[in-house]
Amino acid sequence: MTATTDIATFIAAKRRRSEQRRSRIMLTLLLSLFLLYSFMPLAYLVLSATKTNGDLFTTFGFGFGTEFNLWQNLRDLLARDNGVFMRWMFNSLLYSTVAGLGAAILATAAGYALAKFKFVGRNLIFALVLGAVMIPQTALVVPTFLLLALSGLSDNPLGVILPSMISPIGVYLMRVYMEQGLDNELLDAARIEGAGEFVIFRAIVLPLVAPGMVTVALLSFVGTWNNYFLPLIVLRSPQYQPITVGLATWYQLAQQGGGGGQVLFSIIITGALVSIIPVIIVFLLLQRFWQGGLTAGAIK
Amino acid sequence: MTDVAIRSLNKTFGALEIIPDLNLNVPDGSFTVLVGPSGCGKSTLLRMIAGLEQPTRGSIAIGGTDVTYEEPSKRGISMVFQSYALFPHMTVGQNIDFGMRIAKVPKEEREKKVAYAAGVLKLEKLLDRKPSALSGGQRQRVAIGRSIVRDPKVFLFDEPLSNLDAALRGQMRVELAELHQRLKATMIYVTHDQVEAMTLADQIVVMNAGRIEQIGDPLSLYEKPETEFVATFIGSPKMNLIKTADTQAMGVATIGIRPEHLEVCDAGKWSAVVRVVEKLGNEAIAYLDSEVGDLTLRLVGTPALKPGDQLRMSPRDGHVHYFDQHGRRMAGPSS
Amino acid sequence: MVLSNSPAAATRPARSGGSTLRKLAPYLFLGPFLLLFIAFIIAPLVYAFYISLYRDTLVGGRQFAGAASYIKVMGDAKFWGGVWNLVLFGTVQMPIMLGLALLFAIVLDRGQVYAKGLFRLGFFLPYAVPSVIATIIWGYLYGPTFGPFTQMAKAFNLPPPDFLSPGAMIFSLANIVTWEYVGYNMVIYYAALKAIPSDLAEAARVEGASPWQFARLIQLPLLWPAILLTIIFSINGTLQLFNEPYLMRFLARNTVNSSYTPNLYAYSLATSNQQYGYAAAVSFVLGIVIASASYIFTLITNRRRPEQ
Amino acid sequence: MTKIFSPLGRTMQRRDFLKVAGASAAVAALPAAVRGAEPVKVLLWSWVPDLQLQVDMFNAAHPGIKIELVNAGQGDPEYQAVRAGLQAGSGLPDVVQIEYQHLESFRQLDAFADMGQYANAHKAAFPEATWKQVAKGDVVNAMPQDTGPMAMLYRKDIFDKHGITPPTTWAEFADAAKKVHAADPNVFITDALFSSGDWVTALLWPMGWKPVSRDGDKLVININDKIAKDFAAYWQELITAGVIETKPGFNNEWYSGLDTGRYATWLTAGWGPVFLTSFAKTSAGQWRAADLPQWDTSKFATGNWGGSSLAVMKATQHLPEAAEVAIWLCTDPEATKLYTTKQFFFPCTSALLSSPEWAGNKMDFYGGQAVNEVFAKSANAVTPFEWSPFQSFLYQSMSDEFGASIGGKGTLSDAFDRIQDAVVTYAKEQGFTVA
Repeated sequence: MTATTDIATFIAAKRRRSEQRRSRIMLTLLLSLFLLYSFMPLAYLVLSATKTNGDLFTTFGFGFGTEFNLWQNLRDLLARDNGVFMRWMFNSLLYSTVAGLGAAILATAAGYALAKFKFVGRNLIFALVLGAVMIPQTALVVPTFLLLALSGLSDNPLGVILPSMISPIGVYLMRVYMEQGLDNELLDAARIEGAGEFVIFRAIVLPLVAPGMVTVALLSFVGTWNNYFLPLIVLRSPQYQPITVGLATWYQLAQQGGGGGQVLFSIIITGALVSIIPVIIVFLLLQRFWQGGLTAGAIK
Repeated sequence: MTDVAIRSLNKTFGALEIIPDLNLNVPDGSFTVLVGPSGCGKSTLLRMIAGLEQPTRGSIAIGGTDVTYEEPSKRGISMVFQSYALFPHMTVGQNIDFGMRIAKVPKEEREKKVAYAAGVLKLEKLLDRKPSALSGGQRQRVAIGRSIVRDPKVFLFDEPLSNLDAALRGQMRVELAELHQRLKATMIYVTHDQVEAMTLADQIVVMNAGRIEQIGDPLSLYEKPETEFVATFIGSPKMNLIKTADTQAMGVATIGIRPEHLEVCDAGKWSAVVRVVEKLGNEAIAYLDSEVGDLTLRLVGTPALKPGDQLRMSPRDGHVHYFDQHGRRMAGPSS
Repeated sequence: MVLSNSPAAATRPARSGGSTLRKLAPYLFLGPFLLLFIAFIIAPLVYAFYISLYRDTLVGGRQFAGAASYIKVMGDAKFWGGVWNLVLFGTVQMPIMLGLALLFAIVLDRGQVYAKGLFRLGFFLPYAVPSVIATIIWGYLYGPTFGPFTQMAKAFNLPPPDFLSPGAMIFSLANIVTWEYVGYNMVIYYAALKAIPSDLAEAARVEGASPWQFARLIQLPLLWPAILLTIIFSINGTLQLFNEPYLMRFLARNTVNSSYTPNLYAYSLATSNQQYGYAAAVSFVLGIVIASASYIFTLITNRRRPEQ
Repeated sequence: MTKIFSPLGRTMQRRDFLKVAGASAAVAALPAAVRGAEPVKVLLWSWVPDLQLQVDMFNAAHPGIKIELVNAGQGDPEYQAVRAGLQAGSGLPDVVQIEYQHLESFRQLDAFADMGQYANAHKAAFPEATWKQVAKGDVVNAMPQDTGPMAMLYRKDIFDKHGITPPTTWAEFADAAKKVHAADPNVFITDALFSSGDWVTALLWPMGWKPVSRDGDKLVININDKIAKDFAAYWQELITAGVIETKPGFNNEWYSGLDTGRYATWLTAGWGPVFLTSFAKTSAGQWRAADLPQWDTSKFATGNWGGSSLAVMKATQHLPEAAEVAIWLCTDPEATKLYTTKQFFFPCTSALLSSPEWAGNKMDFYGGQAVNEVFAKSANAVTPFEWSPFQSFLYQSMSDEFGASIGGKGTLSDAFDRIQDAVVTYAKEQGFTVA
């Protein structure tokens, strides 16, 4: 090899590296633009939570107000309607956690049955479960409400929690997850060892599909936390309502003519900010589970 | 007496008959290998013996007791799976211990048995590891260890070596043979690899399409294959099958000659051209185009053959197998 | 019941209890889920279908109406107007949302950017914001007189944008939904991309494929099941749009009327109008529209599916 | 001292009440045996903020009755719960808060009990128009809790700046609208809340509009009559001229618009003055109240926007007690006065409307004007009005169709025609005979 080709290679390599760096910077810039877009409403929320009602609409949206009012807003928020906000947060947390855990367990058991057993009606049940994804919310919520009213379950948290524990998509994910990731021979081995079906489920299946379960639990947790329509219709007492319905009620209260209207913007904004913090924490803590579990469902 | 007796066994999946009607005796203390191509029903048969599948008809008796509908764990069997089926979230020790824990065996006894199995299989240092931290051979031994502690009357093996590399497979074969000699237990072993069958078995059951083609010891299968299928399935390279007008005139549908039973000589019966030669050192395999079709030829040592060479050959006397048009063995040409 | 259906049952000896339990096991595992599924999905559906056959009237109460409600939906301009709004919405919003999600997933998967983790999390974060709150926030941002965008436009002497006008509303709603779900879809794609063996990328590079060719010829086809999944989810989500327009109504009643989306329409039928039967029929027809849209889409794309 | 005649025949004086209230804790602690029996529980659904104050007062004063207060949602959500309860035949309260415009809808569902035997004695305590909202002859379904007579709040500074005197007629209002907008294109005389059916109704009300009325068994639907068309033409001219805004009210934009001088007036109801003070911080002191502009200066007439009543459900097992709850909460001098100071309700008893303490209250926010006097005057000038038996649907149609016309689909007049058609169709579907 001669010196000149050496230099040529060196220059070419350098050029390629600098090209790569340039494309890296360009792509980073592109994504940064979208990141700006993703963060913008959240930034607005944070900034607005520090403002008084008056500043909220008279000062620039992406700047601070004339005074820093965050702590006062928080105090107002927590004091409003005898501290019902914390009650809403607690309700959301309770409903979402129970629904998340319940959905994960139910979907795992059901997915296990569908993935690992042959039985009469298996395909019919699976088709029904998948078909359920297509049903519009209103098709169910209005009759659910009427049925709950008939059965005395309306304005009962169970009317929200129990339906939220049904996760057709969770059943689908767990079925796929187990078909791919759970070796039949493990179950056979356990049977040979004398384990009963429920021991196998508890001692072998559950530990092995835990990552998938976490994903389903997360999906249901977030789904329940974000749910608005179902609790809106099922729960009417403020002490049972979750944060979405509660905040939307305040929001509507602030938009209501005819007397009884109230100006609650700072409180709503501050409440919105506080209410998304738990979910964001859950996201940050359990972020890696999103990937593992979702892959199983997406690739098939 | 822990023989296994299978009577009129039938297994049907929907409209598909996997095993039409099967009778088999596995003698006490034997190492019986079920061998056959994939899909021949051998694994289904093994799983029915284990109790993991239910037969559609027929019965299975282990040690004289009808266990056809008995729970797997109550049949006195153990099973080693193709994938080893080690519980990934448990340590080696916990894996071996699992069945005894389920059966609520007292703790001291469990510990003693785990220690014993670990000793036999040289697993002492691995007891606290998770399966993912083991090599293929080690996993295999753990699976066997889990089998041993059950004190089974019958060991079942479902292609246990197919996930190992060639060298390890050879080594594990020897270990399994030693295990059999030590435990003197009845073993039923499923494989599609005829080499494993030949080396391990004292009784081979060749299966094809859910039927038993032939039962016998390795040598008799090799030397006296009852069917064309067995003839080609047992032995490597495969037996040459020749269909010519000559043989058909004799009332023989096919004649079979093992590659080592073809003799090269200038006065040979058939002429052929060498296509490929594989030289293995101690022997050489030559693939030929001949006037009676493709032939395989096995030669001792390193013969000076190369592609394109012309040669003639004939079958060695007394080593020709005759099959009728149903593929069944014939004593010899009928006329 | 399962056992006796089997033709061979009569010939079998008595079975042990354990064996029966194993036969029952799948039903026991499915049981809890099925129980809730039947109670909260099948039963309401059946009940909804039942009431859809009746007409609730203020005078005379509930009367059997047969298929009258369904026939009425077929010619109901409000219902189909809502569907049309969402078809417009979907044709704009879905390709943008899924396209961006796919682009970001591929870029992040290749790792040709700085601060990958920040982007991945940052894009995903809006999904943590309930749509109710997202709509409230964006509603403030959209303010045509005092919203921050208007403030900025005024500062630069530009004509202020009116996000709430009839022409712009569908895009403003599309923007909220896009903001919420780009990251979610991106994560699905990203996970699917991670599942593609890395030696494929190496093989493609050896074959001389450019990154763009690799994306188009290798990644896209392998990603297709995931893409199909997200599209079907999006079709579902789009046709069921409710929270965003429901809350946006408070800001723009002139634009978002009570039948702006079919779900909104069904809701106001059941609440303001007290036409429960008709609301149920509307929901059923919407369900059929969604199922057909998903099915037709699957058919079309399966035929044109990129070669694998 | 005002005496209150309760349906239970108990007469209580204010002083007595105060004594009892002071000892409320002690009363609550009294064992049931002392009172002879368990108190009758009356379930009350209401969304009035801090109503528990009045409820506690009631419970203290009535050892035999115990109100259980539940907030079942504001407006529509509560009504849906009531409708569901009516359908299911269970889960209903004894007393329920209902806005006036929805009383007729629930009467149509036969939801209310007739508490006339207890309530008619209080007829004289309310202005006639208010009483007519809750009573049909001697049949009384509800007690008026608060009302919203219409008047006009305006920015004195803006009017002064452009040399405008507060309009007393709609013609003057239109002139002022043009003048103020011409003087400053960033100022509109008002934001006309056409997407709010109740606001439009409140303005059509004094004109004698009878959208849906009963004629025996028949329903007479005259939504797009001459009155409506005149009204539509008037506002359409202002809209076309671009001198008013027609954005939805009660959102952040609108609040800011009122506070920052974008709108020079707010045509509002009795609850408006205090409500305005809660958000219009920068414009405090600049606001004044004036009478609602008139079509015909010869007879002063206004309408009502908002307010609600406490109705007794037919399903109640305790009609006398439920009636006592509704009556007491709406007539007790202390309780009703508390509405004006704690909940900032616009009062509906004649006593409060004429009380110097309330009516003469001079507020700094209004430059020391006693704005309540303006609204009290309006309260006594509210003309009778008849609500439709499906007011939710009517409001929704109004909201949808006015919204569409503001959004460019035809004129307001066309919108009235479309509403007429929709309502006629709906009424027939609902089994009414439409005259």
